Amino acid sequence: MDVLIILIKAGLVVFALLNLAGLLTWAERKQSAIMQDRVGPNRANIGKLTLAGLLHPVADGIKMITKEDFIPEGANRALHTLAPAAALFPALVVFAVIPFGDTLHLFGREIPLQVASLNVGIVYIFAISSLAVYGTMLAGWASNNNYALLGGLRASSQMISYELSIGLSILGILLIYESAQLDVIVQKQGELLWGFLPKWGIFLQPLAFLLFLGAAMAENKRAPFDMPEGESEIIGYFVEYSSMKFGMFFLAEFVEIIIVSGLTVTLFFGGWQFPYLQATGFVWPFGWGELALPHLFVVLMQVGTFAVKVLIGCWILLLIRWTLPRFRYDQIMRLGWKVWFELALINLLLTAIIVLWVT
Amino acid sequence: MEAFLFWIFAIVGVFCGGMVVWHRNPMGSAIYLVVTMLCLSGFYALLNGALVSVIQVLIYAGAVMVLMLFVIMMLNVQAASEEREGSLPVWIGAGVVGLVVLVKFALLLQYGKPPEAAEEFGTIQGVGAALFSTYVLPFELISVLLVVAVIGAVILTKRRAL
Amino acid sequence: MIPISYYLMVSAILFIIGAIGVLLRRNALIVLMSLELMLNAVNLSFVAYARLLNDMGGHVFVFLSITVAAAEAAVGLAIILAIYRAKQTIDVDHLSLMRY
Amino acid sequence: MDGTDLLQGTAALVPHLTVITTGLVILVLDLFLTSRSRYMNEVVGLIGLVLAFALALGQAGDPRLLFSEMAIADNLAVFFHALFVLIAILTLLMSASYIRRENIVAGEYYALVLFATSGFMFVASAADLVTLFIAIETLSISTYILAGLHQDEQRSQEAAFKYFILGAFSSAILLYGIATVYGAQGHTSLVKLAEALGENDIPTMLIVGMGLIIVGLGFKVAVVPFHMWVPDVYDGAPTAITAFMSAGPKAAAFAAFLRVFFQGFASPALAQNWIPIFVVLAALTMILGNVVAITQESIKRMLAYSSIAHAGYAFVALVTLDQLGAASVLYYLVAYALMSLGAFGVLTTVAKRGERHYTFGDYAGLSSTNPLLAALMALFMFALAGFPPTSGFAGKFYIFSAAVQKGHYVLALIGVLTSVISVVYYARVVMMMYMREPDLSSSGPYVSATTGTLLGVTAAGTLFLGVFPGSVLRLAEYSVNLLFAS
Repeated sequence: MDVLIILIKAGLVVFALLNLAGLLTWAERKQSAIMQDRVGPNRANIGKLTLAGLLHPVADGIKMITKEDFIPEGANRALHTLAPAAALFPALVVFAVIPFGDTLHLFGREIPLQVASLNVGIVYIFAISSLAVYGTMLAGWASNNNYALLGGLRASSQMISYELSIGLSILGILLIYESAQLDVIVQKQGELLWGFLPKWGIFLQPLAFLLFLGAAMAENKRAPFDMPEGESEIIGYFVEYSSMKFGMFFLAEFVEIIIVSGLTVTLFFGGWQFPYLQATGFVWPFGWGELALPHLFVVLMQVGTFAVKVLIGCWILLLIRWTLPRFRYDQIMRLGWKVWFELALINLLLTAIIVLWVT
Repeated sequence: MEAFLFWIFAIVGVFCGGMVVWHRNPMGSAIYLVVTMLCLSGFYALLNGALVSVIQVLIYAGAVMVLMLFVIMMLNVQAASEEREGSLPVWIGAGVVGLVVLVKFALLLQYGKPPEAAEEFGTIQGVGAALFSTYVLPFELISVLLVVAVIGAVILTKRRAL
Repeated sequence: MIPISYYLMVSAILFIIGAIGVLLRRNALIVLMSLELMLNAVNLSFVAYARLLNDMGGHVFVFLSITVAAAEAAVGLAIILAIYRAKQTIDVDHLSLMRY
Repeated sequence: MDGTDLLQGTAALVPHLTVITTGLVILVLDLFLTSRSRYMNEVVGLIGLVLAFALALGQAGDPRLLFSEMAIADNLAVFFHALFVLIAILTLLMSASYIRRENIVAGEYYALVLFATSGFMFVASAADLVTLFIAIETLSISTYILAGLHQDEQRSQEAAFKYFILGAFSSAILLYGIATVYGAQGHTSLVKLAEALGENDIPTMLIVGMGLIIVGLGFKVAVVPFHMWVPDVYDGAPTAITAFMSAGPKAAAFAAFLRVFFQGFASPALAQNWIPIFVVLAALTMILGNVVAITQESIKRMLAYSSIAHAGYAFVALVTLDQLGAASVLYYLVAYALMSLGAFGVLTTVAKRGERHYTFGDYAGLSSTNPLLAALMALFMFALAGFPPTSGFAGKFYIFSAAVQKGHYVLALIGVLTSVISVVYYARVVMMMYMREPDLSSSGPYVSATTGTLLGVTAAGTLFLGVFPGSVLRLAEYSVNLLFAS
């Protein structure tokens, strides 16, 4: 029974991730169209039904599946096939440790709304996301194409460089909440600072938030960090891919947006915490009284809060992607090693000193 | 369940370990080595070593092997040797010697089933407490080693202006 | 429950495979990978013993040995790169000094 | 473990920390030096090392366990620390003009020498197999890099590679041995090991682990049959580093042997398992090292094999497992470090820029072009061969008498016979220098002030140790006392 519940939760998470990723492709095109004063996708239809272009992701999916699957001559077939899977897999399993709600009491069972509560949660995230680089490296190498190889090298060195900053910036969070378990971290973000301010990560670790967001965007390889495969100008590591294999790279990119947003929300914006909402209902600050709410309603509200926060996060990421110009490659590397890394170190050091001083 | 996972990891791990040594192309070897490391990480998880299991993935699969792949890509050594390195009799001989050693070793091994694991066994707290109390000296000593490795990696690969 | 001996056996098998690789292979990169395989095998032993003894020490050793392995890999790759630049080969047989 | 423990531990490790800090200072300082002020590297290094030497001597006294029994501060450690710092000082003196001539990056070079030295020192003060392993790795990785620092020479990089592969291979075996001992005993403390193994049965797995540790450390000491890396690595590495490697890591590995086998595995029940192995290893090492050395055409390679042979002599003393044996190992290590550094010092000057002149022919007529240098080289050769009144004779005398006292007559006989064989190739160098006409087309070797100092110190030390052997031997006996206190 327990296994069944976990499987259901995992299935739901993967289902939500993949669908949201599909929707995001539409959102991105619409968003860019709005920002560039265009109409955006509006042609795909069933009869007269266009749904403001919402059918485009479906059409794209059909197109991807039915296209010719091409493997260039002299390429390593096995690795060429393995690469897209290696890119998509880490993106999908990272979400396993992100809690999307508090414990649900249903039919006398306690169901934590999280696929797996690991003691080593944060380290697990580091570990899995460090595997993401294999997809790009293998794709670049296995294509038997010099441009793809260079793209793969660019992409992987960028990812390796920013991985350090991600890790170091999260360590500050780990120090403050004294746990590496993500559900505990979110739990602790429900506490109040000075009686009214939620103890969200962004209030306690503002610098870490900026560093994390920047580094995570660089990990994601999207503008302004899209040197590895700038669509319009630079040939990237998956140039030799077509059909659904290309689709998997594409999907991985959008799933990663959701992951970045989800992690940011979980670590810095209180996860599923709604301000002042406790397990029993609202408890207002300054002794302004309480508002009791039924359990199911509270849980639904928490899950809803998490979903809304994640969606807002995704939207902001899209905005950034269409606003900022692209960095030059040497600028990316210099920023990563000479600014981001040092700032993250300083942040960690300061946090450690303050934590030691306070306790 | 544990037995099932153990045998899966054992068979896949040993097979891939063998392929690391047997494969002709460094890239292939590297991929097999990554799989072996993931299997070992699985073993660690079975042995209640949550932290080492994740660290194994993080450092070995995520950093060391990535570095290795990076160098393979940079050198771009295509399927290096056409014929098998070393003659077949040598390989078979080495295999036989290895097998004999293993059988001898197996006969010596008499460790039974493990006891119930302690409360904090293998968690971040457990490992951290040991690392920063009893083993703090080796831990600090490692930093010298890392400085040395950094110097070495930089100085050996730096192209000097002549 | 699987007896600890089984884990140790897997560890020994991997160690021997790695040792054979170090001694017989001629491609410097694969030799390096075989070395990593040997160190990995030792780590498995450490974790298995730690479970048997219910002692955290074994996990700490794994920690330290992983760090050592990473440092060794970095230095080894640097040396291989330097040799490749000078000779355009990483075949151990093509190195004049390399006769075991 | 609380704050005072930490402070006490740190205080006892001050010599190590001084060496490490000096290395870091040089590393940073080097960035600010111009080619004219480059000598500051050596100056800072020497100041730091002399300070470390003084601080190390100040640690003498009762044995203390530090950092939850991870390290130990006792007289044995003090003796080794002094030796290691001395080796580092002499290496610095040898390197000063050498690396300028060979165009080797100075800052990193000295920093690595110092980090390696700190590794030696931690080996000597290790009270736990884990500390021992990390320390051995620190010194090994430093020396791999140092061996490859001669970037204009491909042979140097190849030497680094070969050293690296076999060194890492042996480290893996050593680590497997440590894992097995850990599994058999439940801990890795050398101190507790000695106590626990007093009366009880010896688990078979412990013996397996011990065997693996012998192999792993055997590679580091380069006893036959684990010696195959030595000739090529010593040959390819920069000569100053070859000298450093023949003295430092070798002495450190012997320190490890003393710590592990004289302290940890010293109980009689265990000792009867490892002593026969040691006997065979020592015999093989002495025979092979000396016999193969005869056939060498390059003096550098000849000295490499001679270094293998000398490891064999020192190994003879290890089989005795008594006070005289341990003390004679210490004495021999000091003596060999001085002889070897001196001989390699001569080599660096004769080799000239580009390091091409290593054959016996290059030494033809050295007595007429540079009589003093030839005389010093002759002294070192006689010392290595074991003629009185040099330290080489006294060292061998102590070792063989320790072996005879314990009834290892065959081993002592092999030692004496191989010493006689060794005269052949050492005398060949002397004959070359004194009996042949010089090749007048090339200029004589240039000896810089620092190298001159080095040669003077090592020659004086070799003679002093030979004429007054008791002085150092008494110190050595005093240092090893505690190993046999119980």
